[in-house]
Amino acid sequence: MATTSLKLVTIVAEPVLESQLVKDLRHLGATGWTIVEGRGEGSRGMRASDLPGANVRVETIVTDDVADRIISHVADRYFPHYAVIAYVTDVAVVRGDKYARRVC
Amino acid sequence: MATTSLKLVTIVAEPVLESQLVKDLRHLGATGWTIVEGRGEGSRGMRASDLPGANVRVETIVTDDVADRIISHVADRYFPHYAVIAYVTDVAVVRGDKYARRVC
Amino acid sequence: MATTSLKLVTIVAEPVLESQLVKDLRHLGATGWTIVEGRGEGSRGMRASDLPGANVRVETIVTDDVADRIISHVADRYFPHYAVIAYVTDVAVVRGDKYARRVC
Amino acid sequence: MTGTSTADLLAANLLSPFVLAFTLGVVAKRLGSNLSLPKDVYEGLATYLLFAIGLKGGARIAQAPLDQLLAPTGAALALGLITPVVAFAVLRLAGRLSRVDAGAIAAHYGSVSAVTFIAAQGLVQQRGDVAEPFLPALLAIMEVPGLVVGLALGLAGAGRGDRPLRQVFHEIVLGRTLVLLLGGLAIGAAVGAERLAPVQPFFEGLFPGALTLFLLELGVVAGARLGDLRRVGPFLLGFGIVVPMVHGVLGVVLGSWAGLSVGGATVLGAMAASASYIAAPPAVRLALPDANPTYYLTAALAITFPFNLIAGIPLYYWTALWVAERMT
Amino acid sequence: MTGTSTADLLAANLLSPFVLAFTLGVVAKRLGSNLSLPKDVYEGLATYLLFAIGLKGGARIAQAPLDQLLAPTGAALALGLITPVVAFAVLRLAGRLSRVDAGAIAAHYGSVSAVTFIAAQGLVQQRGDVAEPFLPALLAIMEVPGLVVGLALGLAGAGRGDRPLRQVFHEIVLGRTLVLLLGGLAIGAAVGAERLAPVQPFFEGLFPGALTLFLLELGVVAGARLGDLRRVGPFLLGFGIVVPMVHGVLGVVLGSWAGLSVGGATVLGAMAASASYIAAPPAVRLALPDANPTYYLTAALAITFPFNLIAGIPLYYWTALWVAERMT
Amino acid sequence: MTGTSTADLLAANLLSPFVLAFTLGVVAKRLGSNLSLPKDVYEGLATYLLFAIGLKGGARIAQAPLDQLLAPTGAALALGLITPVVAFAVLRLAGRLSRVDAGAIAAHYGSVSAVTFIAAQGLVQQRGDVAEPFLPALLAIMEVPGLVVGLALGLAGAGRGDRPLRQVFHEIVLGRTLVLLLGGLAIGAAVGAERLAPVQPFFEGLFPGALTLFLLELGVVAGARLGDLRRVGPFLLGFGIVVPMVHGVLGVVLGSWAGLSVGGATVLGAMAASASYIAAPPAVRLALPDANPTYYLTAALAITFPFNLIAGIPLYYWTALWVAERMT
Ligand SMILES: Nc1ncnc2c1ncn2[C@@H]1O[C@H](COP(=O)(O)O)[C@@H](O)[C@H]1O
Ligand SMILES: Nc1ncnc2c1ncn2[C@@H]1O[C@H](COP(=O)(O)O)[C@@H](O)[C@H]1O
Ligand SMILES: Nc1ncnc2c1ncn2[C@@H]1O[C@H](COP(=O)(O)O)[C@@H](O)[C@H]1O
Ligand code: NA
Ligand code: NA
Ligand code: NA
Repeated sequence: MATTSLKLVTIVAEPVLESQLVKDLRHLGATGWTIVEGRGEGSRGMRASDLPGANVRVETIVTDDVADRIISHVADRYFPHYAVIAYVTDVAVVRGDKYARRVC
Repeated sequence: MATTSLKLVTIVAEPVLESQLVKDLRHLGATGWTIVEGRGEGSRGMRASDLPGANVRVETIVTDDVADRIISHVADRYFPHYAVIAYVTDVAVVRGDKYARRVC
Repeated sequence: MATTSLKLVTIVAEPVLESQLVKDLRHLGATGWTIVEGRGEGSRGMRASDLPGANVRVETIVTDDVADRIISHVADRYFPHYAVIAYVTDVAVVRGDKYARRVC
Repeated sequence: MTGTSTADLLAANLLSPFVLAFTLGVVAKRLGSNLSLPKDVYEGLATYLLFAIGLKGGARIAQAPLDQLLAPTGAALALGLITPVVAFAVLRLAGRLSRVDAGAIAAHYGSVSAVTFIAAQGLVQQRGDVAEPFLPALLAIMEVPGLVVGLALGLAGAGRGDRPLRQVFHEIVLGRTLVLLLGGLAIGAAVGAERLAPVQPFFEGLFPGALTLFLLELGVVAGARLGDLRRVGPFLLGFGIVVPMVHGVLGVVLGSWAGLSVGGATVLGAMAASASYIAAPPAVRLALPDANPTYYLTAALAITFPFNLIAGIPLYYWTALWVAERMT
Repeated sequence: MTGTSTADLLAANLLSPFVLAFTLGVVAKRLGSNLSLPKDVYEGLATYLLFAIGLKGGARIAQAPLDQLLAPTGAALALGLITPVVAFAVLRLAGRLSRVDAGAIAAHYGSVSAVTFIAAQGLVQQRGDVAEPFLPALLAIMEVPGLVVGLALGLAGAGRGDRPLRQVFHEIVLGRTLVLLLGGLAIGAAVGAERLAPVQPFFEGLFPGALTLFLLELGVVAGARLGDLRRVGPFLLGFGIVVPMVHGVLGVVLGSWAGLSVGGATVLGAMAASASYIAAPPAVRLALPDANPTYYLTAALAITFPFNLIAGIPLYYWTALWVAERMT
Repeated sequence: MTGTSTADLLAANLLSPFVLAFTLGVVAKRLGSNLSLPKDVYEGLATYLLFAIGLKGGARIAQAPLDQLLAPTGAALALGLITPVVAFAVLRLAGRLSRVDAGAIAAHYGSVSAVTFIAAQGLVQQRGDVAEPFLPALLAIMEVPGLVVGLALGLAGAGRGDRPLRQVFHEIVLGRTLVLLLGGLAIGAAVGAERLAPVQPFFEGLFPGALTLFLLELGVVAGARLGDLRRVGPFLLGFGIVVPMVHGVLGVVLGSWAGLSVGGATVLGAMAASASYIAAPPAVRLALPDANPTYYLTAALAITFPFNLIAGIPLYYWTALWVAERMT
């Protein structure tokens, strides 16, 4: 089956950031995202939640340049202040055009 | 440690499809799957759920040809009618024989 | 944006193992992890839970050698007795130094 | 019944904690509040309400002579067969909707909203009336054909075989709603009112309050759909009010004619008038995936449910009183 | 007690909302229904039930002279030590199971099912009797050795050291079940019945109804295990019925001999007869991972629990009456 | 009031199910128990408690002459403006904390802990007193400026503009706490005590028990923070006890002076003394991300909340009695 190579950007963040992050993703060119709730620990300890360690795991499949824009934005805007990580994986999708807002 | 290269197929779908999808996976040769519940948005907006946007995220580690069969099937059977995405990642697993129903 | 190549190790395991697994991860050199709850089926059927099939999905981003240590450990210590799988994916992260306990 | 005008009834109904809690949920959502009951609590409340309604009916069912059951059963069955056809015809002929969209909506209006049923029981009780104890069984009898006929109309000619229909049939009959209602009914009847007494502080005493909390959350869910009102257009808005009134009055008349009390006829009318938004949507999604969910969810949840809760149920009650007067 | 035959007791017990709700859950599951309480609600109900039982005992504990505590404590401890050994011997000698499997099952039958305990309290109360208020403390005293002895038998010779045993000991003593029962007991005793009054509509009034809902879900869980009955074979089926009867009668006799009332001896018997399926499984899974979970889960949840709920508890009650008559 | 010494009050308060359930949660957590209410149940209980408090006030509000509202409203507003400034000054001058940390903590002590408010209502009721029905509205009036002023102090000079402040303002006003309290108040007032009667077994009868269960879990959460006490140091420990006393006494005095009853002044004092740990933390996290959450969470939840629950509320009550005596 013919597939397209795209980037899967995963962001794990404090729950208070969810709505802002989703707005940012849409604005930076993502056409969709999937969120699951989880918990975790990292290099920064405590977070502002009754449920210590609760976080949201946001995934978005995007084109290479959108992926780059997203991780730059997350690194600039959130890393210095919030408990957030972001990483990128290569994925193969069917019907790749679904994931690009414009021609790329 | 010796590892085997396999495919991780991830399907994000409306909750009503879960039981059918799992049946399909088993039928197409997957030996296991992991499901987490999440929410999301994509190019198709509204779905049939009191909880708008709720979906299930199904992962299955399979051999290359099974991966191909799964994404073809999902693309044919579900993409035209339902809110579903599917993508494939390369993974390295220990004890790779666990993930193949027969020799491949 | 400059990124570092690291390994994402994912472990899907029975819930009773969670606290022990997290201890092991820390001990083997992981600097963080993210856990989500899910359910699944695999080659071993039944597990000890009122909720048959419930499991935890633990993700940790680590350096190559830590990844190797983790999957060796999981393969030795848990595979023979428990319902557990583990797999490794390549990921690109921003600020890679965050994921290494010491220089590597 | 002197003095019980529709206006009085409406006013009394509007100031009930049920209607106001629903309204609070809608308003909070529309203003952008994050107010929401956790999913598990909402599901737990739904389970509780359905089971409690069943138990309550069961405990009183011994008092209902069995020969009184036949005619109401026929009425419920007839309503389950007629209401989706009426809805489908209106949607196709007046609304010019596609076959799948019309079938999907018809399936919702053929099946029964358990919460509307419960709210109708509440109003009837508040007026000092009682509905026959076997009404939860009638819900089941109306629900199954109502949903299946709607789906069949939507599927006709689609060439997808009857596989979805059979699967859907299975899912409705064994779905949570019917299992809890009928299971509760059977347990209540087997145990009897006296031995049920120790569990009644839970199942009876808490019922109105738990319903209030449930409606608060249902208001939030409906509020989220209100934004789609513009997208569905004026036809569906009218449909979601007029068709329930027709179905409701038909239900009241058939129920009264079948010998139901004023309370029972009111509740039967409310059942006919209601559109399911818990049981129907997943069944419709599976069987008619190409129907637009915005249409049926918005119509059922954001138009018809509030209409019935606020104005419909009092209207059916008033109709039942009116019919009862004419018949004696 | 004239006229209280086992048959009467059984019939009365069968028609209780508790047994019927459990049955509804089993039947729904077996028919393929998706009926199920959400996980969080199920866990919340379990917390509520355990804490309520503790509070209730605590509020009445002042009325229990402390010197009456010694003999029952000894009886509970003895039962905690004997029952896993009996179970293990039967499994090894008559059933020819492997050491780990026998140990895993013995740990379940040594420990106590809190829900069986609660159901026994319910039946006793229904018969107009009362159990001594300190029984929740006896549950703790029986649970810990019961589970640990079973695990030790399974581990012996496995060469895995005593690390798992110590960890498991820690987990049982600090597990939710004991903390809620003992914590509730302590709070109830400290606060006293009078100052507890405002919280009693919640903790006492709702108790039977909440237990009914909990048993509905437990029925669903047990129903899911019923399919494994064939896999575990006739030996375990017999084991799951006969051994509880032996343990139960032993518990009643020891309890009566230790001075417990008819109600108290019944509950002690039910505790000894019961097999844990909430606290034991994770402990066993950790310490004896190579034991087959199908065996112990099916035996405890799909065989012994329903047996005790339906027939065992009435039997222990009848035995306690019989013993009490002989002793006076 | 003869004989109602602070010591008596303290002792009575200590032996309440509320305080002891909280203590059980703390102790269980510190010992390493896994005891914990499921998240959805905890959230569901919070929703229930807030809505119930609102309804209860609303049902009695008709009895409160409106002209009695003005002065207490002014008092609440003043407290909302003064308390964060006092806290901020102490933190900066005596504690030498950074501006953002001081602002973050001040925002917590400016806003109101709904559970402390509820617990104060409970104690007042237990003493046979009643607080004015409109107090939930005063909570809203104090909460908004209290939180906003604290944040503004922390942000001043940070050059981040007022975007966060506006967003936070929106989130507080439409947050669950205020919507449920004010919504409940409005519904209670509209429906009136009589028509509210059917829902009262749920919203009033269960209230104390539900609060007990909620406090058990809150104890678990606070217990998890206790380990951080060492990290925050003696200054914050003292701050978390002394500043609430100052705010509490100020609240009582202002409230009495504004014409509130002894019960009402106690509750107003408890509100002023309390530090929010549900509504404030996310707002502060968003607006002042560089403040250390360990400081504000530990101070609010592990120091000030237990202090108020155990000693503060009885103290404010005693102060209110004392002031009332001097004033007449
Ligand atoms: N090495 C890691 N692997 C996986 N998840 C991580 C890792 N480090 C941090 N996280 C996740 O990111 C969240 C924030 O991390 P941090 O900013 O390091 O405190 C944590 O709560 C974890 O869920
Ligand atoms: N680009 C994307 N990245 C990640 N998840 C997506 C993306 N697009 C869609 N999804 C997920 O797939 C579901 C269905 O998408 P759609 O069919 O586009 O409405 C959504 O609810 C999301 O959970
Ligand atoms: N092929 C697979 N793909 C994805 N997840 C799997 C697979 N096999 C097993 N799992 C997960 O790992 C858990 C344990 O598997 P097993 O040890 O094979 O019983 C299952 O419950 C699944 O959640
Ligand atoms: Na209908
Ligand atoms: Na036992
Ligand atoms: Na305050």
